Amino acid sequence: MNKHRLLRDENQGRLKMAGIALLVLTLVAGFFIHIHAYFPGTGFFGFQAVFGFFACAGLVLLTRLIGLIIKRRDNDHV
Amino acid sequence: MITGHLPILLLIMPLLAAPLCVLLHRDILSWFLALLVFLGVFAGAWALLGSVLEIEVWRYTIGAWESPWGIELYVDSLNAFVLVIVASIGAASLLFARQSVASEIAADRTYLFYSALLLNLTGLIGVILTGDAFNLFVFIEISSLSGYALISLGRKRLALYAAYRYLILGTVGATFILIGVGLLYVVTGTLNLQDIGVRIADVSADRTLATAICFLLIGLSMKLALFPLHVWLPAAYSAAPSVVSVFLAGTTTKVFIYVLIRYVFDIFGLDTIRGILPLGDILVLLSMLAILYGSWMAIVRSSIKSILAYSSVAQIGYMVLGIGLFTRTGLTASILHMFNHALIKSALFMAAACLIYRLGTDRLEDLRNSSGCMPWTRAAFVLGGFSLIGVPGTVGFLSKWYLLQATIESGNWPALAVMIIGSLMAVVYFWKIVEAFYFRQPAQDTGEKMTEAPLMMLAPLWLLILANIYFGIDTDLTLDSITLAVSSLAGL
Amino acid sequence: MQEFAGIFNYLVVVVLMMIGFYITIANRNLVKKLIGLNIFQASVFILFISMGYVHDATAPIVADGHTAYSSPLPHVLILTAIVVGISTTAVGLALVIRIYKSYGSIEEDEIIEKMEEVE
Amino acid sequence: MCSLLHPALVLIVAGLFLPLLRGVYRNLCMFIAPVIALVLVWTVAGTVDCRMEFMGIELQVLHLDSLSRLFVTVFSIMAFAGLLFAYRQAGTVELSAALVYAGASLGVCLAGDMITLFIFWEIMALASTVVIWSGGTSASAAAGMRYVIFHLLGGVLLMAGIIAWYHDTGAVMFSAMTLDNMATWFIFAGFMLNAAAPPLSAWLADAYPQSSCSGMVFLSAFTTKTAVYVLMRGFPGTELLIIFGLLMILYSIVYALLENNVRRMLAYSIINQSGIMICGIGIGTELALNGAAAHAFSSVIYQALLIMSAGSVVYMTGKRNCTDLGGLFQSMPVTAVCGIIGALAISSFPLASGFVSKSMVSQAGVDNNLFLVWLALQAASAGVILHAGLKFPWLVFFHRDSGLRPGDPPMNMQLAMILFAILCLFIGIFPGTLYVMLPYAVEYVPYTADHVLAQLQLLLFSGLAFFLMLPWIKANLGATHDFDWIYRVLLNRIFCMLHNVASTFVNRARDLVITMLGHVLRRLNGIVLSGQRQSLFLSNAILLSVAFLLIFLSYALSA
Repeated sequence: MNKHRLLRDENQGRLKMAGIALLVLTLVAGFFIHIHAYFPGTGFFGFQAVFGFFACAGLVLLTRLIGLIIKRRDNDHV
Repeated sequence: MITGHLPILLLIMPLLAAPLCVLLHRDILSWFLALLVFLGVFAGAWALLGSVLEIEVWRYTIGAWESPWGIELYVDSLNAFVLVIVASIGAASLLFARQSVASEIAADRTYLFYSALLLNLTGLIGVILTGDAFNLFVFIEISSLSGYALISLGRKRLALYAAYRYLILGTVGATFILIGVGLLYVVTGTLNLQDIGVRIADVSADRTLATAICFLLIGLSMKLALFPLHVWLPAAYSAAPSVVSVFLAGTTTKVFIYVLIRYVFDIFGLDTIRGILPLGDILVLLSMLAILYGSWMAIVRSSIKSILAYSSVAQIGYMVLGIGLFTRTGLTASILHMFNHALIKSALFMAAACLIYRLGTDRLEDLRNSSGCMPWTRAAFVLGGFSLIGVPGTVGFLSKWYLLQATIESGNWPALAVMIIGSLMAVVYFWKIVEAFYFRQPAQDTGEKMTEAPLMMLAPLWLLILANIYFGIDTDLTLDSITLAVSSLAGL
Repeated sequence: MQEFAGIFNYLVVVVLMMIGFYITIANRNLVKKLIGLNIFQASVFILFISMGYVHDATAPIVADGHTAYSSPLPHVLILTAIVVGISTTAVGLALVIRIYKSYGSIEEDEIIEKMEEVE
Repeated sequence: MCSLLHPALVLIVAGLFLPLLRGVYRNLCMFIAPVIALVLVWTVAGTVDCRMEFMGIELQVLHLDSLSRLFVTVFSIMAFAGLLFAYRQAGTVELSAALVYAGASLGVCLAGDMITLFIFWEIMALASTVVIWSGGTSASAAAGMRYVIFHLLGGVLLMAGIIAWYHDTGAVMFSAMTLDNMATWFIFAGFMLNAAAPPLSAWLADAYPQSSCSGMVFLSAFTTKTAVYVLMRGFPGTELLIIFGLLMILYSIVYALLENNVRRMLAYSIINQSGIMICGIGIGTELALNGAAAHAFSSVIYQALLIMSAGSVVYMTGKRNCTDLGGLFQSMPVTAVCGIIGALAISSFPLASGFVSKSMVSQAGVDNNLFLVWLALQAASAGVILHAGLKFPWLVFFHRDSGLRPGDPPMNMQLAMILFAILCLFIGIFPGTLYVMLPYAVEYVPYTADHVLAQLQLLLFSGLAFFLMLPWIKANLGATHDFDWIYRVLLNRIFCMLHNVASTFVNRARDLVITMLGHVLRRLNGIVLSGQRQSLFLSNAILLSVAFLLIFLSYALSA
């Protein structure tokens, strides 16, 4: 059975490149479109990007910690 | 004029019919006679309520001896309302009785069964209507003695032991009441209830009066199955023949709650009582325990009638709670719940009786094996259960509303908390039954499909269920009579 | 001494009441329980009768030489109460017979042992 | 009497009659009811009031204004699409209950007084329980039980509050309240329970995933959103709500991240979205309330879309854990596309409905100078990526190929999903259509170049973080303890312990009483009754002695 187009190795690489290009594009666009700073300290270049990234990373880490306490066996709910 | 003698007629009809039943001797004839009498009492009770709502009080003197020397029947909106409860439940259970009784009691004894049932009704009507303290005791014993006999007719031999226990405790309770009446007579020199009420105001609170009141209250509490004096009730209700459970659950305890209300608010008066003991606090405390204990035991039990019986212990707690608050709203709630609970419990016991009629058992375990059959009975049970847990649109909601209002008004937070917990516990035990009805796979497929209960049983069952809904929406009739009754009682 | 005579009946009532009550609740034999119940009720009858008694009084029939009459009402009531008590005993004994037939015993602990379900 | 047929009754009656109908009549009855409700509320202009009397209290059973019209609209649409999704797979009981459930939620939104509100509130609780029970497994029966107890607890709290309010003020009309007395606190607690605010939140994730694939679609829409509606009417601008809202957002993200079961994860995302609305209500300005209302409208739709998509996957594969799924986009293209549109909407991607509604709430935070609220809402946007926004579509439809090749679900399910996907995009592209329905006039413009760019940066870099940390996220997947542990495990243990202690105590007390009574008698008259200490008739002894005790006590008091 043929692999789906999106799953072939050569296309996987291209998808990754496209994704990275998109990220760069949104960052670069920040040079041309001024993002309004609603609160002091949030107006520097790429604030939203940095905030998004670190908020997520922080949440994952936090979850990791909490998960150590509250996790239980997989089918406890059933 | 026959209407002029309505109160005594109501009393005499079943009293005369009871021996007549024995003479008739044929089961179908005795049933028919009993049914006629019960329907007659039903019609008479409504007529009585109608006339009492207009003239307020009807004092019927027997043998033209003026009270307080003669014995009188005393009817006001309070006991006319209670009489309507008893008569309605009685009529419904008699309509229902024929097939259920035929399946549970030997054919050569059914006429005795109906005779005893008629005597029981006589006793209850007597308790409700009489205006004489000693007659009250006699009527209590008439209804109790026939009650013991009725309970002992249950299918299992447990019924015999339950009836015996009930007899011992019931007699002790009745004797307590007798002691109380005797001591009251010592203090006031009269046995006419209204007269006692008048004279008691002149009596300074002395020991004899206090003792009289205590004996009376404890005797009544035992009769109305207030926790912790309830021990006779669960076994008696769950072991009795199905029809007896239907009838007793809707009537007996309500009648004794009526007597309690009559004594506390009308005869003793709150001032006298307050001078003697903190009755309100005691009643509230006991009823809170009753709610918690009854609900808890209902959760633990595993057959429908037993669950319903313990639920009755809890529901009696709600009624007494309303009384114990000593407020207008509380008393309204209590009387309203008497009416509503009679409708609810009798309907539920009827549904249980239908199941027993077809399946021969009411154990939850066995019900699971027969899920899917008897849809009308089960639907009726679910609707009745909704009423029990107080879903809007049913009478149970009104009870819950007024009881909550009464507790909030009097700022009794522990009682409020207990009511909230109790209503959740009701959901749990009700759900246990529903789960057995609908949500369990049969352990083994017996192959045979159970048919629905016969129409003669389903019709009265659904009649009561519809009454549950009707009186939950149209509140005029019940609330009007109750408001009148409450405002006629002294001390509030 | 006069004082004591006045309350002697009531003392008897209390003692009888407690004895009857104790037998009713503590005895395991169903018939003896009924006997206890009867003693208990008898004590109440005595209570009523004593209440109606007035020292040096006579029955309430107007006659010369008597100024004090005792109330007949309690005595009349007790007649009714005795009837009620007898009925209760009769029903109770009938139940005991039925219990003996189906359980084969009138000892409470044996009955409970044989009970199918305690619910 | 009333000039308008009550829309709630239309749905409830249709639901009750449904089991009696067959074939085409059944379908007609089912689909026409929500349409009638929709027509009813849009053919009358302005506000409508209907009054009637119950228990001697004057009730306003119908009060239609712009806010209630908005909620009635979205609930009717929801009922229609949900039925479309469900009608061939679900049993009659479930469909019937769903119609009653939808009808009751309309009733809540149209209630002008609190008694009417409460009545519909209870019907909603019962009908939704039946929907959960229709899951048909023993797990759903048990979960339904816990659910109904929780909701009836909320109901009793609400009822107590209403009664206290009636007692204090003599009125039952439903209007804005402040949290300054017991009555309003009780009402507030009742509302918050339905809004799934912690610590009263565990019922949601516990019960919803146990319903059937179609049942959860209905469940996701009505209960929490009616709670949002009543909070909006009853407690606008209550600052406590901001704290609750933020708590809900954070709590649900953490739990959704830990969750492996697809439907449980989406259940937590319901709490997450409700948190945003509750924040908006807490801020309480016109813009914030508009935002909360708009967000409720759009979130009902995308939430249902996501759950339909996940339900289709579970329905077709029979698997419900993320780790068992993957690569399904190849054989379920429609489901995948619809799921992705839903995910875009929930993460408020520009051009999808979430963007135009959620940003109103953020903007309200900015206008009120609430820096932390704004920051938390931004973080919430980013956090959504971690569950519904990216984790759900990525792990289910892409990622590692699970080898499963189920087809798309039956046509009616696809149609329902497509309908909602189109609605999500339509609202996102033409926000004006939503804005005209809002209770207050809208001046807010969502599509400015800098806002779009800011949102894109935020979301795309959150996505980057997601992909970089994917191994860590997957390591966390599993079942977790929630507040339900308290009542499922702890309370159970406590009850067992109490039961044991109490029964031992009662037995001891009985023995003691019997012995004591014996002693008393011996002293009284010297009669020795031996060997009768342990009667089996003990229960009577204790109560009779209580009786005597009371008598002696009263004697002492009166002396």
